[in-house]
Amino acid sequence: MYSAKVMDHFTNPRNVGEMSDADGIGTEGNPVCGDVMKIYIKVKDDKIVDAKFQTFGCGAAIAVSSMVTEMTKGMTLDEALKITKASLAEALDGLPPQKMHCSNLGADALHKAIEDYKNKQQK
Amino acid sequence: MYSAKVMDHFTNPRNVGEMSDADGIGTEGNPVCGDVMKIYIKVKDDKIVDAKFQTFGCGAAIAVSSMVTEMTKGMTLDEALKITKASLAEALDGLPPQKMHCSNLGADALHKAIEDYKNKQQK
Amino acid sequence: MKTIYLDHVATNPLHPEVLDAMLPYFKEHYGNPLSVYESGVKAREAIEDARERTASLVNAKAKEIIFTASGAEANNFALKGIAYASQSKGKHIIISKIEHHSILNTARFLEKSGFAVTYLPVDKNGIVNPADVEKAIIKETILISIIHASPEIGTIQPIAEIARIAKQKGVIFHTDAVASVGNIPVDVQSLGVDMLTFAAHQFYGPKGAAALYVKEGIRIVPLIYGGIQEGGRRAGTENVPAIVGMGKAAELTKSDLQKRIDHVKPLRDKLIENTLKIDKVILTGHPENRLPNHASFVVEYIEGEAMMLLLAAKGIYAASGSACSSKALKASPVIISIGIPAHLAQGSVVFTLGEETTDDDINYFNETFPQVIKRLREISPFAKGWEGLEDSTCTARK
Amino acid sequence: MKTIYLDHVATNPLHPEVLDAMLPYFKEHYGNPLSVYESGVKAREAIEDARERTASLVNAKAKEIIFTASGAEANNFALKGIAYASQSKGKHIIISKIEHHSILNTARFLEKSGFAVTYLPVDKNGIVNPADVEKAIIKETILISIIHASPEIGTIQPIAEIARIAKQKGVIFHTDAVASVGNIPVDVQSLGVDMLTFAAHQFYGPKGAAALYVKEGIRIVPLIYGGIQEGGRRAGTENVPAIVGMGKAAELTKSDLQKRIDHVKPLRDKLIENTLKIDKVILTGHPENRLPNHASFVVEYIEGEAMMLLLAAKGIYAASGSACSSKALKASPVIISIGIPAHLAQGSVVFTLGEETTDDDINYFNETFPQVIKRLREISPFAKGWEGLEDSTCTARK
Ligand SMILES: Cc1ncc(COP(=O)(O)O)c(C=O)c1O
Ligand SMILES: Cc1ncc(COP(=O)(O)O)c(C=O)c1O
Repeated sequence: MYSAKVMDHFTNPRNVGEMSDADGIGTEGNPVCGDVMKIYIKVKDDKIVDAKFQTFGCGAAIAVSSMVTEMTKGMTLDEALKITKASLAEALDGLPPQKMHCSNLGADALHKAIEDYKNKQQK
Repeated sequence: MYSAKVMDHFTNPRNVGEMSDADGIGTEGNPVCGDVMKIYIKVKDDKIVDAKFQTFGCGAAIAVSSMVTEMTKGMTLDEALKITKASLAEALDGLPPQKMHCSNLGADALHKAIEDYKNKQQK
Repeated sequence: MKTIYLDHVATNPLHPEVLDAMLPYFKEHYGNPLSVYESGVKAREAIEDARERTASLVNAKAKEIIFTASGAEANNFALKGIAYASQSKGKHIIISKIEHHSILNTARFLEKSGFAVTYLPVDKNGIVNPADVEKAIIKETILISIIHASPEIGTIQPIAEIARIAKQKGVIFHTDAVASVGNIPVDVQSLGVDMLTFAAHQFYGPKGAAALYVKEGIRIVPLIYGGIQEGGRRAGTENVPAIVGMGKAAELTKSDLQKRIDHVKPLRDKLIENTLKIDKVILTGHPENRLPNHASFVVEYIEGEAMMLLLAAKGIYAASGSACSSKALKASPVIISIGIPAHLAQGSVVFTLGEETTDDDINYFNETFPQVIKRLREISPFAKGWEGLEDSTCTARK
Repeated sequence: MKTIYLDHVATNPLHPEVLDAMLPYFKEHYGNPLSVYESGVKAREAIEDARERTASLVNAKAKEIIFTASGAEANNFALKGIAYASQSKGKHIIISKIEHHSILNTARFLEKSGFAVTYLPVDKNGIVNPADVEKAIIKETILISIIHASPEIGTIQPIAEIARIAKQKGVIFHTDAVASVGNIPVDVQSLGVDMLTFAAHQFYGPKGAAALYVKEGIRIVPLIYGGIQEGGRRAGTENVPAIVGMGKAAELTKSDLQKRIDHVKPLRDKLIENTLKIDKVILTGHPENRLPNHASFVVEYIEGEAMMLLLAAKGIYAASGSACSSKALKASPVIISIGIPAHLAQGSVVFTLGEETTDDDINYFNETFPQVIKRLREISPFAKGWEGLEDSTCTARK
């Protein structure tokens, strides 16, 4: 069902946990639907220097979270904003169709975290 | 499907053929239904001394014809009139239910042959 | 005693490679194909692989194949599924008089549920006239279902022509190809059909696996509701080994079909040629447009079941459409539809050849069958003619 | 890695003796059971023999057993077959809210065809109140169908009591016993049911064979029309090997049932006891009136599919009723029906034991499952509480 890469990121997820000093936090999803992702980012000079996640959800949701935090590290905010459901799925060697839309919230959560960071900057 | 006895009487039917000097002939059935039996009897002193048959029909019909001619030989006419569908089926170690009524015309054909004999006697 | 199986249209032995392909799915990979763990995933993959192979046999796409448990189920599904899906468009269905019971009796059920059904006649060779189809189509017509090849008389219908008419008129067209797939090339694209039924046990696959091809885009209501198996169109835990077997059988059939035809056709021709030398024996069905492994006759003055039994006693297995050989105790409506009188229909007998049929088998058959006919005619009261009895009607069964 | 199969409610491995019983019907006795020659007669006899054994497992008469290809087919057949047979009497049907999809979705189809359906609630243990059944019966009620045991929460219904009410009111009563037959004694006489569905793959028999018990004298309209197989009530060339396998599995189950229960129950109890020691884990279904091999839970703060996958990675195969683990992407209606909120339903997980489950397996499970929960809770943002998010509704899927 899942690619080897999905299974790798699911069983050995990277960047798990809370980040107490996060510069931006984004949460997407809903436990009633079955998936909630919370992404934390640390930003320096418009670059994401660290990222962590906490996820409630299925194997795909956890793998996507792991992958998005991994990919985003070292990216500029503009680059990170270009990450999409499709590019995440591709990076994971594909996701089953039914998981594509409901468990692939990583890009949205990341974009919310970036937004949160930007909002905080404006204050 | 058929008992060994049915198969024996079907593959080696007794008393097959026309009888040119029959004392009574009885025909029962209809080719449109799939079975026609013609029974010939030779009668002496109210006893059936010989019987033959010609049958168009399935395995059961042929076996029943063979059996009825075999059973009837040596019987008095009264005894022969007591032969029934049930006693014929029993003598053959049973018949499948759907064959019981449509291919088991032996008793009727025999009784018709006896009637034919009696009618001829009255003339 | 050696047995000679000439009833390939009833069912077929399993190809040994097919059984080998099935066995792992009884043993190791027993998981439910919906499960996410390994034995389930293996089963799921095997089903999808079988779907590819099965689709390929009839030149369809994998997603156009819905697995069922029998040809009868697929036929019921096709008729009821389109009837219920399209009833707002109209409630008229067209079939022929020589459909298999699984089409005929489903049509009768739909009649009771408020659908109108037209039953098209056939000519003396068993052919449906495409012009009759065209004439029968009305505004309310939602479905036409015509059998591809008849298991009883072997006749192959002009399906492509009928499909073209259906398409022009915007009516969904289904064909029951249970008797043809495996015996002749069947290509849903070149036939131009919207739906097609075929069954694995007709081409050396297992019993318990069949398929309905439903062209992409056609909406069909399930016959069996439940879980999301078969894309929600046919529920029930999948019979994984049988489906795998169907896939393997389809693959073998695709590669071997021409070889199989080249093998059976000359043997079948020899059988027909010899049998027609016998007095008062008639070939039923179309003389040329017929399944290459199929020979069917009516033999006058004797009855079909008796022929089958006597042949079986000599090791030859065959079929008949006589009343006595059907459990329903009615002569085959197909034989009646091609204009054979009821008393002659009793003498129906059908021989269908297969992969393993040999020239020796046919030689033995050609020696034996005339003897069987002779023997039964010796027993028959009609051997010299029908004596006018043939005009009566059968009331005994009523 | 050794695998521990704790998903016996999904399907089961074939008993080796069952496969042995089936093999001859793939090879030598491949004939069509309707044929009069030897290979057909052998197949026919084997089917009738299997019918006896299958009937005997549930204490029915052989002629009361109709073979189908799946539990789902038998359930569709039961509901539609009675609906169409009895619609002149009335058009009202009663089922529960925790039926299998094959009952639930068939009921919905019948609603679209003009039948009215009452969906009875269950209490927090998943039990249908017989008094509710009684209240729901109206003059037009023709059929009540209540599941015997739930595959998702294990709860066993008071079927005998409900059947008594149905009988008093003259309403036909069907029970879906797919999850119970093979796990507890099931006797149609003592239950007093009119119809009962059961499936071979639930008791170490093959996929592709199931049965509907229909009490003598009850009229049912076929789901699959065609030939005269199964007494004209279910057409299609019989899947002989699968039916033979069902008969063998029924025979083995009848003699081994108590032994099987005595084997799985203490192991299951040990599993439940240990799992309930974990914080924020709830047993779903009835604590006592449940299948003896069945343990089901909701685990807070984490999701079921993730648990299944992580368990599978450690060699333990299980099931879940979470939205993500269903291909329909909806949390199990059964879990919702017993009053579990939707966000908790996501943490559903089901373990079902079998013949081959060992004490070592359960020890390994009892070590492993707490680790899996701990690991996933470390990843979860909710591990300290639900933060009020549980009140939202899921719109993302609409
Ligand atoms: C209670 C219940 N009913 C019906 C079914 C459907 O049976 P099948 O999968 O054989 O179609 C199942 C499936 O496991 C079930 O658990
Ligand atoms: C033309 C045709 N249609 C349908 C069927 C029914 O298929 P099955 O026996 O697989 O149900 C048959 C059976 O042989 C057939 O010959």
